Amino acid sequence: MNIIKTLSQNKVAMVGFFVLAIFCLIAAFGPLLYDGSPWKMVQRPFLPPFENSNYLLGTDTLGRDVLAGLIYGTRISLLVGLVSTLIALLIGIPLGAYAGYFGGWVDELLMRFTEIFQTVPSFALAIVIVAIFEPSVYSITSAIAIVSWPPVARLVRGEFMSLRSQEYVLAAKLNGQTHRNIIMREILPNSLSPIIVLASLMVATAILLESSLSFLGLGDPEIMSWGYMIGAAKTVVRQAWWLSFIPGLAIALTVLSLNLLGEGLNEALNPKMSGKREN
Amino acid sequence: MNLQTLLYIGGRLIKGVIILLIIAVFNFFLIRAAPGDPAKVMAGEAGATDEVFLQQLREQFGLDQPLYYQLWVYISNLLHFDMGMSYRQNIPVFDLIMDRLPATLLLTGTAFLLSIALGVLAGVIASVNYKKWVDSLITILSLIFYATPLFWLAIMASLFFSVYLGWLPGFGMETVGVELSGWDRVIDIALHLVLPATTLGLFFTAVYARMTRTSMIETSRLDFVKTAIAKGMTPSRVTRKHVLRNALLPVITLAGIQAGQLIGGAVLTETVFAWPGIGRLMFEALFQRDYNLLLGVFFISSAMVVLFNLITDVIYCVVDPRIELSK
Amino acid sequence: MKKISVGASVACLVLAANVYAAEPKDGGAINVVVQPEPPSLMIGMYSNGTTQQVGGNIFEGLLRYDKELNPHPLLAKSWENSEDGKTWTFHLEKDVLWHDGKPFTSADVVFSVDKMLRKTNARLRTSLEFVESISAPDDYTVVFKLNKPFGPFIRLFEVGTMPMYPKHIYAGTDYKINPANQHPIGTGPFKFVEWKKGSYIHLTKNDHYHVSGLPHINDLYWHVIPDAASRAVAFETGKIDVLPGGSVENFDVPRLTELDNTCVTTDGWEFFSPHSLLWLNNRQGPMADKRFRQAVMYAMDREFAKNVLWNGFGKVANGPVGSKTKFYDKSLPNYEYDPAKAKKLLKEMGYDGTPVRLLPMPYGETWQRWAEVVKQNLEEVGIKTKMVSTDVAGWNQKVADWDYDISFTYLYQYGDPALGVSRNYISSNISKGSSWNNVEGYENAQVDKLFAEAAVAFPDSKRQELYSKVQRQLVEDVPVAWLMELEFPTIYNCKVQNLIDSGIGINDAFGTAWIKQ
Amino acid sequence: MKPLLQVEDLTIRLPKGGDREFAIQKVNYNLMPGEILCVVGESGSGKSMTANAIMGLLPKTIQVDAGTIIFDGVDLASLEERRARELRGNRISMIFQEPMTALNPLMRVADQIGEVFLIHTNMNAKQRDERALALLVDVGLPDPEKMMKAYPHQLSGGQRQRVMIAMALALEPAILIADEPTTALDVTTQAQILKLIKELQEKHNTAVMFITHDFGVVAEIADRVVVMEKGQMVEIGGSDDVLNNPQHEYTKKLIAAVPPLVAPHREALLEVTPVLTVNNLCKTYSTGGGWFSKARVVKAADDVTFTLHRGETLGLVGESGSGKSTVSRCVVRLLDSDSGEILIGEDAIQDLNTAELAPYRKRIQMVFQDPFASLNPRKTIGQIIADGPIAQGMEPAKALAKAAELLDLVELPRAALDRYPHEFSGGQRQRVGIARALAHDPEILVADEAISALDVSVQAQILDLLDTLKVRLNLAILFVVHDLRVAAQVCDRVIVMQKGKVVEMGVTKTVFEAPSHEYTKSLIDSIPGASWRSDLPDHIPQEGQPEKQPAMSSV
Repeated sequence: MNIIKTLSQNKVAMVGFFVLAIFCLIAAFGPLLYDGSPWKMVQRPFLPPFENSNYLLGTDTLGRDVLAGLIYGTRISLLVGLVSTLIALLIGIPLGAYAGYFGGWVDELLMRFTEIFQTVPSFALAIVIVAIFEPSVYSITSAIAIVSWPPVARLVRGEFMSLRSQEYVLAAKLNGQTHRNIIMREILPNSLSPIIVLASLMVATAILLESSLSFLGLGDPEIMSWGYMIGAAKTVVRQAWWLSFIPGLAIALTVLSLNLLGEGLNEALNPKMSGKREN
Repeated sequence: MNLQTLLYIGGRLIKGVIILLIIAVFNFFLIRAAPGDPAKVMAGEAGATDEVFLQQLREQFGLDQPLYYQLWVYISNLLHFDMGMSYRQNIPVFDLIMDRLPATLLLTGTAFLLSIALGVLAGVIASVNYKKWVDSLITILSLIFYATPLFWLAIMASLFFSVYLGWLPGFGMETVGVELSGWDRVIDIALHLVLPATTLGLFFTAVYARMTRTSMIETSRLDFVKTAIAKGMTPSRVTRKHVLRNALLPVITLAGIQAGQLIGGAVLTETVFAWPGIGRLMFEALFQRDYNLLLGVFFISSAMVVLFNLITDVIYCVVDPRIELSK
Repeated sequence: MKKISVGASVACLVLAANVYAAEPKDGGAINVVVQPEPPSLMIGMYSNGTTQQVGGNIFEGLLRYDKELNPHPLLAKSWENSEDGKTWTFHLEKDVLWHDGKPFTSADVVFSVDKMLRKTNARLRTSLEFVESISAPDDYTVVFKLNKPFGPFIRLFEVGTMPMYPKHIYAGTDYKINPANQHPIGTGPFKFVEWKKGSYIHLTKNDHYHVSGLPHINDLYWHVIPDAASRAVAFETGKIDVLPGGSVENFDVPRLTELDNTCVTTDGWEFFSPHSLLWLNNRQGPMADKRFRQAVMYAMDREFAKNVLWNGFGKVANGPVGSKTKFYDKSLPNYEYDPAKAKKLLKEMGYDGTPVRLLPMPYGETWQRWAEVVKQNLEEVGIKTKMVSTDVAGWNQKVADWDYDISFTYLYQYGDPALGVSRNYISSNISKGSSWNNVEGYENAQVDKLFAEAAVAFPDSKRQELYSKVQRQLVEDVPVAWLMELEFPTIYNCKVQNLIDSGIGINDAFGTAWIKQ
Repeated sequence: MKPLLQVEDLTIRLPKGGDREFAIQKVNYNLMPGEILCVVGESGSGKSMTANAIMGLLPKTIQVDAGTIIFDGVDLASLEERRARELRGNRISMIFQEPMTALNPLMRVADQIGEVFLIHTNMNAKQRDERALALLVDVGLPDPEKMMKAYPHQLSGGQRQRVMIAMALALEPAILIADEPTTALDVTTQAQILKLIKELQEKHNTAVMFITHDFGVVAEIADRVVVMEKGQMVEIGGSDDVLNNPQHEYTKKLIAAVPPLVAPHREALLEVTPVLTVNNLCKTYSTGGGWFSKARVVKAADDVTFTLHRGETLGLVGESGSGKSTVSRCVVRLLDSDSGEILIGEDAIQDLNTAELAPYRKRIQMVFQDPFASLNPRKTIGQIIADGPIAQGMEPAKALAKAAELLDLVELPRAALDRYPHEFSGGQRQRVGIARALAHDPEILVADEAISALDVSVQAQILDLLDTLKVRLNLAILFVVHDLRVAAQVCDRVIVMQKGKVVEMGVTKTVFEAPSHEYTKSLIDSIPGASWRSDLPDHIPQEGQPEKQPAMSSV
């Protein structure tokens, strides 16, 4: 079961992969190659796209270069998406692993804890957290992470519960392996695939969340992000639709490609397309 | 329902209450961590101010008390179903929320049912035409709706249908100024409901569609489906009587989770469409540091989640004889 | 005794306001946007902009003010001032009824000013310190005795500052939580009907209004629409007739004003003449240096802001007093946009590049954009600027606790420097905890002295002289960086006639407005 | 007499990339009215293909390539779907291997049976229920009224299979196809179901196509036999001929691999040194038990006592739920017993904590049932075997070297060391499992159903291997097994368990020839084809040539 191979045969997933790759490249090198600050007022406001070759995508409400904004935005959107997902995994995996592996009261305790976070409406919670710790990349990222780890924990828990009674795990016990070893080397590697799939979708959700927050005016004012661009353009959507359309498109594309990739991974990693579902 | 089931539900409710209390405490501290003294906010809004005025306000809100005492007061009030007064509006929080809750329930409820109906339908159609073009179409569409930011969709929708076409009202919950009653009113509200409910629903429709599809395909590979075919049934009957019902089980679970989340999750839609729901109430309360109100909204929406989870479990056990609630 | 002014009737004022207009018609309803939803309609208790807008049509003050800020009769039909300017006598309109049918008398006036407002209206409280006593010799006469001839006294009677409350409802109660606050009772042209929280406020015609023939409108709906775009949509789809100033994002204004059958006016803000400025925290960092503050003035392209962000409405401010406010000095020098000069000044003072925090005003898109523009301007002359983001609550907190370097704000001037300007510069007004006094921490004994004298100087010619002096001094010191005299265009459906006819605009507009069929 | 069903030159092609081109190729056989035709073969022999083709159960990707299936003059292979449907469940019906999953969990029994009438007849609801009830009586289900309303999960495996049969025979079909209908059942239940099928078949004179891998079953019920190997039909004939006088090599090998039901005579051990002693072991499970519901308690091990000696193979036999697995897992401390003691040598280990247990882990090791689940798919064979010793403190290099030797010992190529489990067949994996267990040089080997997941021919090889190893390493083996034929062959002594209790214990020969306990008797009587191959003496299967080298696809 060579994942890369199976995946590379899945055209749709590959499309997603390449789109994503392009965005990543832009995020990595765009700002270096494309000079011009996204904040500098360079041209008359509301310059439509494809009119001025210097500012291909036109200018925004203050006459700032949209393309520049888009390029810088790519970086931050992806960064927020990835980092928050990473944090969520760092919280969710251990919790789920311990709950699922040891079961009993450990499980009870950890799951109640998780339940609390699942009970508070997540978007509302995110809003409050960001508002309270003042909008900044850090607060936004952590807020997103905080509201998105519970599904990870539940998924991992489920995986561990089903895997811990697998015979090769029992064998490892009989070998006198330590719990740590069993968790890290026997069970975790075998529960990775659904986690990877979930993660890819989480990044997508995170990017959406970030944009939603910025849309509500809870973005980091120091940083040009797609969400900010839409938020800033929402009031002028009537006279300059492209200002919200372009970043909106960017978001949709990224999220879409992430989902395609996720789907692909899912089919590659568990061929019976056993759609793992949380709790 | 036998006694055991009732006992189980009772147990679940008790657990739920405990969780809610923990959440209440958690929120209490979370919100108190916010910079910005509510008294100052109100003072700020009230133009020029001075210490005397601030002190008045603080006393009025009991903010001059030490924190642990405030917590104690809050929780004990909560246990008497008293959520306190809204700082800003001098009205009991409970009234404010109950004022808004119906609107939210109407919006989210409609969106919810809409999305389930559409989503499941789409999912079934897709799975029946597995790997055919219909399938790909539905999959792609649902992916797209899943990927587009909700608020963006909302703005576009209100622009297009309300402004350019002028077919539907673009904001509010009912036409104000004209006194409507009976069916006229219902229809009026229904019209106002269309745009927000659809935009909110579309996202979840996508989710359910994908979920149902996967689930259907998995189920159709199970043994009892073979049995059904061996009985000589038509494919459509196999799908309806055997595959669908079993495939819906995971969908129910998911639906349960989201039903709860929807209550607090409609902030964006409510904002764009000026829908007078509690999502917005919370948003406003947050920026006015109307602690009691904010806590209230959180509490209610969390309670909703607990409730919905329980309902889901009950439904689940009704649909699936294998599940006994006592387990 | 000589009468200083004798009131014409309000009706005259109306005619004066629109001689050209056709004969007013009765009837119809007007839909207005109210943004944000007010916390309460108790004007004078809450001075939120929207509380004023709605409440001003329910409650009334003794006087009204035209666009030149001259007083006109309302609840008081006439008044006179003694030679020494220390005694003011007001003669009230007879047979004025509260919305609950009870008669309005001098007792209500005394109660409102002496008891209730002293407690509830912080801003008025400071001015009332000049008032020695308030007495009611008979049911329709009220006498104010001042300890000094307080110049701006005659401008205190606007409804937002000194509304009349019904004594028979509030006397002896806790004003803040009196149930009547949810169902206000005033003497105004409109009566409160219902307030659907989060949705709309409904007022209806007061049939027993004391000015004969008014109001023309039957119903008044104030709609709560939280999203700016939706508000614009609402106006376009005809759901909304009036967009009060500042209720749509400025970026929408040009488009909306171009819609046919749409009228726009910037009138109706004269009394407040909102004055936007940057608070520079004089206490700390580079802001402590006058040259730095001047550099900031030179660095900012305020014309750009005016044209791009405010659609050319308003006027670049060149001093502490707004041009529409009394005792404004036209001859003041102006700080032109001159980055080079700014750089030079910074060099002189040896600015070491210490970054300064910029606190935008959390009042929506325009202000956010403006902050971004200023940030860009400052950085272009080499001032490291870090944008701090915050919500209303955080903003108030930070400013009130002096935890900022540069912060946006705007202040009402209330028609007279003694009411709206001095509070922002006199050292006696430095007190932590409020976000509306001298928060920049500017201290200048001479300025204090000048303001103090000017407030009580008599007659006006004397005041003018003193105020000119103090304005020059301030413009030299730049305690704060003045931005613009804001003008908030009111956009409305042209069928609405005679909408704005006073210096407080929308706040008491609808009593005289009418709809052309 | 003219055949009811004629399969002629039937060829079914597998999709590209399969391990062979055809699922079945040029299969020819007839099904006579009222006969039971057994289609025998190992997994992957394509024995079910024909049946699936008949019932239209072939996956979309697999199509009939050539040949015909003639039934009543029509060719089912090419018959249009609508007409074919009219036959299914009506003239031809089918029952499946997994009673647990073959019924719709959300539908009452009555409705599932009723459905057949609903589709093929125009009975009204009342009539349908009556017929359904009658059928439930026919298939001998207890308390039929109650059964009608029951949901599948409330029935035992055997009962479900009866329901399936009732459903299949509802319209008295001409042909009943039974695809491994008893494989998933316990031996006693199996006997009953076989009996039932035979009865009904005689009663209604139905022709039965019975697909199985178990020659015992064949011997029990078959009139004629078809033997399949890798999609080829290698032999066909009357059951007696095929069973007792097989012509084709493959058939011979298969039959030889079936352990005869006579325990060979075994020399008693010279000196008896107890290596494992279990005294009064008790273990109860409590399932459920929420806040308010009270848990139901199952006694999985009830006062179990026995001793295992060096060099001895002790069989632990019983049906599912008898508690044999529980006991074995308590013994290796994968489960904690409630009471009683477990001694390795002289030392009681039942209460030791993980650390204290470590030294004993080396001495007692386990071989698991499922060769696919018992190896970590993410590790190389080398790691899998070496992990144990490393965990016990041996340095990696040495451990790996040892792993290599162990591979020799279990007759696998050393090349396997850095291959991954999925590259090996079931039998090979089981060898790896054994090697892993031996890596600790244990004294005791617990084999938990170690061969039940394997095909007969492979079973034989693994049993051989275990036997050789036992002798060479002088191991003591606790052999948990449900297949009494196997037990009879490999065990010195056997313990028979029922519902957690030890009902009989003794020397294998004695137990099999003169069972003292009723339950033991019934078990032995239930063994299918008990009469067949009960006379071959001391014939331990040897012919089975070792499996071919690792196939690069997972089987």
